[in-house]
Amino acid sequence: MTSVAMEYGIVLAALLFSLGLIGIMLRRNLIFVLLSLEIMLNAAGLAFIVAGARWASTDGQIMFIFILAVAAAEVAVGLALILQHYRRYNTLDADLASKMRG
Amino acid sequence: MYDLLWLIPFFPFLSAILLVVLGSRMPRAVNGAIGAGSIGLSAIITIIIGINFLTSPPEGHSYTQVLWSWIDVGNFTPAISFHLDALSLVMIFVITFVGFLIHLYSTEYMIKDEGYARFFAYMNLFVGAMLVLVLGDNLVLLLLGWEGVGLCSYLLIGFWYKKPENGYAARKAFVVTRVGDIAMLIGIFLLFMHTGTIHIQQILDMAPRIWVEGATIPVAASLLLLGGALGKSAQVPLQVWLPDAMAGPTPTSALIHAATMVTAGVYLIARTHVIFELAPAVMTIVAVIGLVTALIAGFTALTQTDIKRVLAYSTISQIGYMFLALGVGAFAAGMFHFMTHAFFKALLFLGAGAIIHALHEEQNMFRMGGIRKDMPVTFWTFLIGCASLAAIPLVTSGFYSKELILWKSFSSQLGSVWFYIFGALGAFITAVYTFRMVFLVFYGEKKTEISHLPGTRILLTLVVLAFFSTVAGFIELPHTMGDFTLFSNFMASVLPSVPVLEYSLGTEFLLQLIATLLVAVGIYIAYVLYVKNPEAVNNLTASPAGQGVYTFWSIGWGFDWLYDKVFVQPVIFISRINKQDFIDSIYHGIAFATEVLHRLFTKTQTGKVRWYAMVLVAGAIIVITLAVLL
Amino acid sequence: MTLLWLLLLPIVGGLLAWVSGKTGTQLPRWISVLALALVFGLTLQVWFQYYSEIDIFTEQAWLIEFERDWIPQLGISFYLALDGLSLLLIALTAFLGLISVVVSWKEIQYRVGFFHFNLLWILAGIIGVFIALDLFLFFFFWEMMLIPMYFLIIIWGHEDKRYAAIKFFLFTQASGLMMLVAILALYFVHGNATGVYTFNYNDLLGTDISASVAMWIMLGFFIAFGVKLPAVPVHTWLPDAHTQAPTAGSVVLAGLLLKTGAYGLIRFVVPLFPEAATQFAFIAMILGVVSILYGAKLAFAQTDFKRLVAYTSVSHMGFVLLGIFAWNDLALQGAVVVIIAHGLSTGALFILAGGIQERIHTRDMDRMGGMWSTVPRMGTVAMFFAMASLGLPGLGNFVGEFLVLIGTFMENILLTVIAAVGIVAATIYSIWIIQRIFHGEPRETWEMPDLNIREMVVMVAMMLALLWIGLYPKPILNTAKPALDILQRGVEEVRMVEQTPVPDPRNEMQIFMSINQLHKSDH
Amino acid sequence: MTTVFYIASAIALLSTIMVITRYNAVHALLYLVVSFVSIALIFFVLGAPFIAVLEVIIYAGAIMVLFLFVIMMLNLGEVAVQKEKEWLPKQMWIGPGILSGILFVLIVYTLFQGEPQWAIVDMIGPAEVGAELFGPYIIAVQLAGLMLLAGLIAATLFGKRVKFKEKKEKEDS
Repeated sequence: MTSVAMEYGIVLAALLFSLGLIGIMLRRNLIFVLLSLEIMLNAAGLAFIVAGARWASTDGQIMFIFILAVAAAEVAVGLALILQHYRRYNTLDADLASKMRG
Repeated sequence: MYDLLWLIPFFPFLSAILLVVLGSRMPRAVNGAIGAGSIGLSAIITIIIGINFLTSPPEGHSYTQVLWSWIDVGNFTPAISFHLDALSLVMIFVITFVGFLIHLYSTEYMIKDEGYARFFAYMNLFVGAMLVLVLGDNLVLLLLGWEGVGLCSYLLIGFWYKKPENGYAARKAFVVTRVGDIAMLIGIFLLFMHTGTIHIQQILDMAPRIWVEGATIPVAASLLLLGGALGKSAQVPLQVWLPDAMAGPTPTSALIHAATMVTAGVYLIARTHVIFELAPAVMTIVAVIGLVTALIAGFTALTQTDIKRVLAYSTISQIGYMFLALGVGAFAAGMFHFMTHAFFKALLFLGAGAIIHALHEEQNMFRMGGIRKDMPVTFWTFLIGCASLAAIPLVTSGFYSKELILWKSFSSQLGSVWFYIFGALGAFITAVYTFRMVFLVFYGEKKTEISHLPGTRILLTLVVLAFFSTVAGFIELPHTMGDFTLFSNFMASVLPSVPVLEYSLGTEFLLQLIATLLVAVGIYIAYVLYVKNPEAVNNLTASPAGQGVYTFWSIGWGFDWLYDKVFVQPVIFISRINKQDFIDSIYHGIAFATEVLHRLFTKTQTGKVRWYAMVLVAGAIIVITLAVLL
Repeated sequence: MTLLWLLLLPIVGGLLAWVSGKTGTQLPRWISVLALALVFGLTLQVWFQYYSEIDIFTEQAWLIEFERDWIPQLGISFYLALDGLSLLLIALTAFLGLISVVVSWKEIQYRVGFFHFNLLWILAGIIGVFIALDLFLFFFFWEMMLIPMYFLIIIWGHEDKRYAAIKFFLFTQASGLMMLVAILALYFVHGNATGVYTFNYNDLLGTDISASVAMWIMLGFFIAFGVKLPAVPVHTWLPDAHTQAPTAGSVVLAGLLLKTGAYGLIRFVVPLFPEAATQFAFIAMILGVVSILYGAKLAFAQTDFKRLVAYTSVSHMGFVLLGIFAWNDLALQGAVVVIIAHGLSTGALFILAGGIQERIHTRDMDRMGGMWSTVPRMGTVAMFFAMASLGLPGLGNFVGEFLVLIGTFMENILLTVIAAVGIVAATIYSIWIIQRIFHGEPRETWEMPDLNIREMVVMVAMMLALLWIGLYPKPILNTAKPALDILQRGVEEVRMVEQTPVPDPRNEMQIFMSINQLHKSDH
Repeated sequence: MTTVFYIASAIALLSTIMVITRYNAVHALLYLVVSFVSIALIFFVLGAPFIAVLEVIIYAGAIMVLFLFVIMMLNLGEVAVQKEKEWLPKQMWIGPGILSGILFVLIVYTLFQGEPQWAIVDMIGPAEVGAELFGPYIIAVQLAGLMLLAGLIAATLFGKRVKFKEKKEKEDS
């Protein structure tokens, strides 16, 4: 079918991953942190699929399914924690939760 | 009869232990009796054995009694064994006899002192240790006696421990003698290493076969042994402690710092004479040291005001003469002078003690005077002692022994005319300061009242000692007066007779005449300066040069000042600066460093999620770059 | 079996003492006295029983052996064995242990049960160290004696006991770990060299290790024992630990714990690594001399009595180090005698220091002075032990120091001369104690009771022991002789093999020995 | 087909950038949905139709909807957007930007080490994926199930409405 250079796929995944990374380091709002997390997870999934496609093996897709499962569980728990955080501090600022410091 | 030998040192030790343990519980009379009695018993046994030794000498003129084997490791097998021969017989005779008299004297002299039992315990311990030193068959046992004697001198100098300066004098004595002991220790090691045995007799008869004359080992060994002897006998480099040792009670000074301990060095050199003979260079060093000490001590004694310090310096000077005799190879003459010196010096010290007690603890001679009439016995016995010290001819023992030394120093192969000249000069100075002391103490007007006269026991001892310090000289008459050499033939079995160059009788007589003349002039000068016009001395020392010389002499030629600057101050300084042990600060440093690092790292934990994300990414980058680059 | 009893008695005694601590203060004391008396009795019984046989059999090293498998897979066995050297040291342990219990009769009132538990377990650890011959077991006992000592200092210590206890613990623990590494290294080197993985001392004796590796392993052992026997650079824990420990603690610390270091050097360092030890000998002897002089120098700078005595033991242990690495029969015997005599004399000085502190609650010598008149008995006793510590002939220390010096003289003359200067320093600090506390005019008037019966009995016992060693040391020398000969023979073969016959002084010695025989024969 | 791939990837990149830069959470969320759909398209292009569909259903559908619920529950009004502005000053971008830039460069550098790999793409349908999934990876599937269960329990637990006010008084009293 189409001959797409694998590198471009991986490059795309890498780009998305770094964007997600910027998101996490940058945003103080917990929601955005979680969102960036999702982006990174998705980028990883993309890399798997590209590799799977390259070697024509189903492992890539299976890995993606597991990443999906992980992402789902993680989001559920993350959002629940955000709710608790919000109830306690009435704001979504990540820096407030810094009791655990030296 | 000889197997009673071990009893001689045993009695003093036994009574010392008794006094220490039960001393405080028993009345003074009993303590005194035990203290003096034990030495008396030893004296009696010594006399018995002495007579036995003279009449029927044991084979080989020596007797060895082994009590038990002390240590035996490999070929190092010192045993607790006593060796009696002519030399040690003379020594133990003097120690026990003079020791007994001094103990008798101190039973009355120390009667008012609160540490009565303690005093006798230490004195007995001292006599015991001295006897072990003299009778010791091997060098380690000799060292045991040597250090024991040093300890007792420390204990007795610091007897009145209340005053710190006594404590200081005692410490000074112990440390200085200990420095000499270290030299001796190394000497013993050297001898043991090269002869494989520690027994003195074996070393002595092996030495000539192993080493040729002047070989490095005998020279080194004899020099080291000389170091030990100098320390103990207070000769030039290490003589600073003896004058301060006068801080102890007078009987102590009499026994330890006049009669016995200070002559331990003389005994050591006489005992190991074979090694010294193998090193003639060292023999001359001994002679020179003896002479130099005699002169220095003589000059210093001229300027002393305290009666006991005069006697102390005169002791150093007389031992200088003994070293001179040993140095020129006249071992018998040295021992003879030791014997006579023990008598008259003990007499002088005890006399001085009686005087000090009479003038209620006044020791400065310039505040005494005119007690000739009030204390006749003390005066006459003191005079005999001084005569013997100054070596007044024919009538005193000091004359015979000192003449013998001067003659041998002139006539012996190793001797030289210079030895004789300086020796005679020394004799002259001795005469001056001795009679200076007599005139100052007994003549002139009375400055302090007499509190109480000495008791019978003190006078008795003074008289006995006076008798001996005159009679003892007659057993060794020089050629010019009958050539009756009983003492040296007695000693011949142990000490070799010195190779003498042939001189006519006339020269010997001439030299004796010169010496006696010098003594007479000395006495006259002392008379002029201190009796006829006392202010003559002041104008002599008035001029700045005179004053300088006077003070220089009075502080013992500046040795004390020198040692203080060279040794004492640096040691105190070193010990002060590093009180807190700088190595400890290394470990404190480590602890401090960990604390600083800890405080640094806590700053990195800000608790913010984003900060941790950044650190995570930075870490990842570093790892990947490393992976990529390497 | 007796070896096992030697170990079990203090352990069980300790537990009993702790349990009985609930009931009151008297019971634990009597239990520990009983336990230690039994141990002492047992040691003496073993000593008399084997004393006659000791000099006969010199090839078969151990008097009693007790071996059981512990962890066979790793080659670890519960291997206890006793020879002349260990017998002497155990006798010293039992004697000083008994004394430390008697001495702390009045001093310890707070949690007496636990105190005696700790004390007895330290002694058990020390006895274990002296008889364990499986390196793993040795390390086990090495750590076992450390923890209770830490508790002893930190609970019953004096003013800044926390600092001293932790410092003591860190020093010994760190060096102990180094030794563990060394033991394991030796274990593996031996393992892959001979295929047999074992910690047994006798098997490990013969391992041939390359020179550099042997040097490193030897250094691991040396540092551990150097810290315990305070050699100079690593000695700084000693003054603090001694000053802050209670009297019983400092007696055990000075009398016994330092000896485990010396014992380790004799038993493990030199025999296991002969070539490395001979190369290292010169440096170790220099360390010995440095600790003699440095210890003495610091001793007479101190104003605190216990600290002064602590530094004196650094100086005395310098002699032991010197003697061990001179490694000829004179020096080794000397080292053993110094170990025993030092245990007694320093232990006694610590008991005195404790006694004074109990009475006037200070150790500062500047405030003391002229106490001879108030406490004459204590004065004479202190004088006796001060004389012992300066090496007065006729007492134990002199015999040891003389043998060490004469032995070292054979090896290296210069070092011996410098070490001999240490004796003058010893004189200074010993008299310094007497001068500052008992002589001189009293700075503050203390009225305090003199030594009571209990203390006097303890003191007289130690004085008699020192006099006995000083005047008749034959039994001690004969007991230690076969053990030391065997150790020496092991090292000698190796040294003769690899050392080209350079004419060192000892050969000269052989020539003169022959002459010695010569003149002996013709007598 | 390759042009489709490039277009879709461009859209994905753009929308992801928009996600990060938006102040308003809902706008960011919607951009994210767009990004996921474009990525699903890429999957389809790469011959993984099953995964593309899954992506759309679960990622875009389920997870994003969940986010929407939470945002709605927290009813962040305009004030939240205002706050976002102060929380996001311009110079904040530099740090993370540099870091992730370096990371990106590194990954690309490592990629282009070897010679370019041409992807011969052929379709792998759900059948093979299903067979593989329930073949060797059966354990992984069960584990994934367990994990989801754990996630479920955790979410319900954290979600409980705990009155913080009363809890605080209880702790203080």
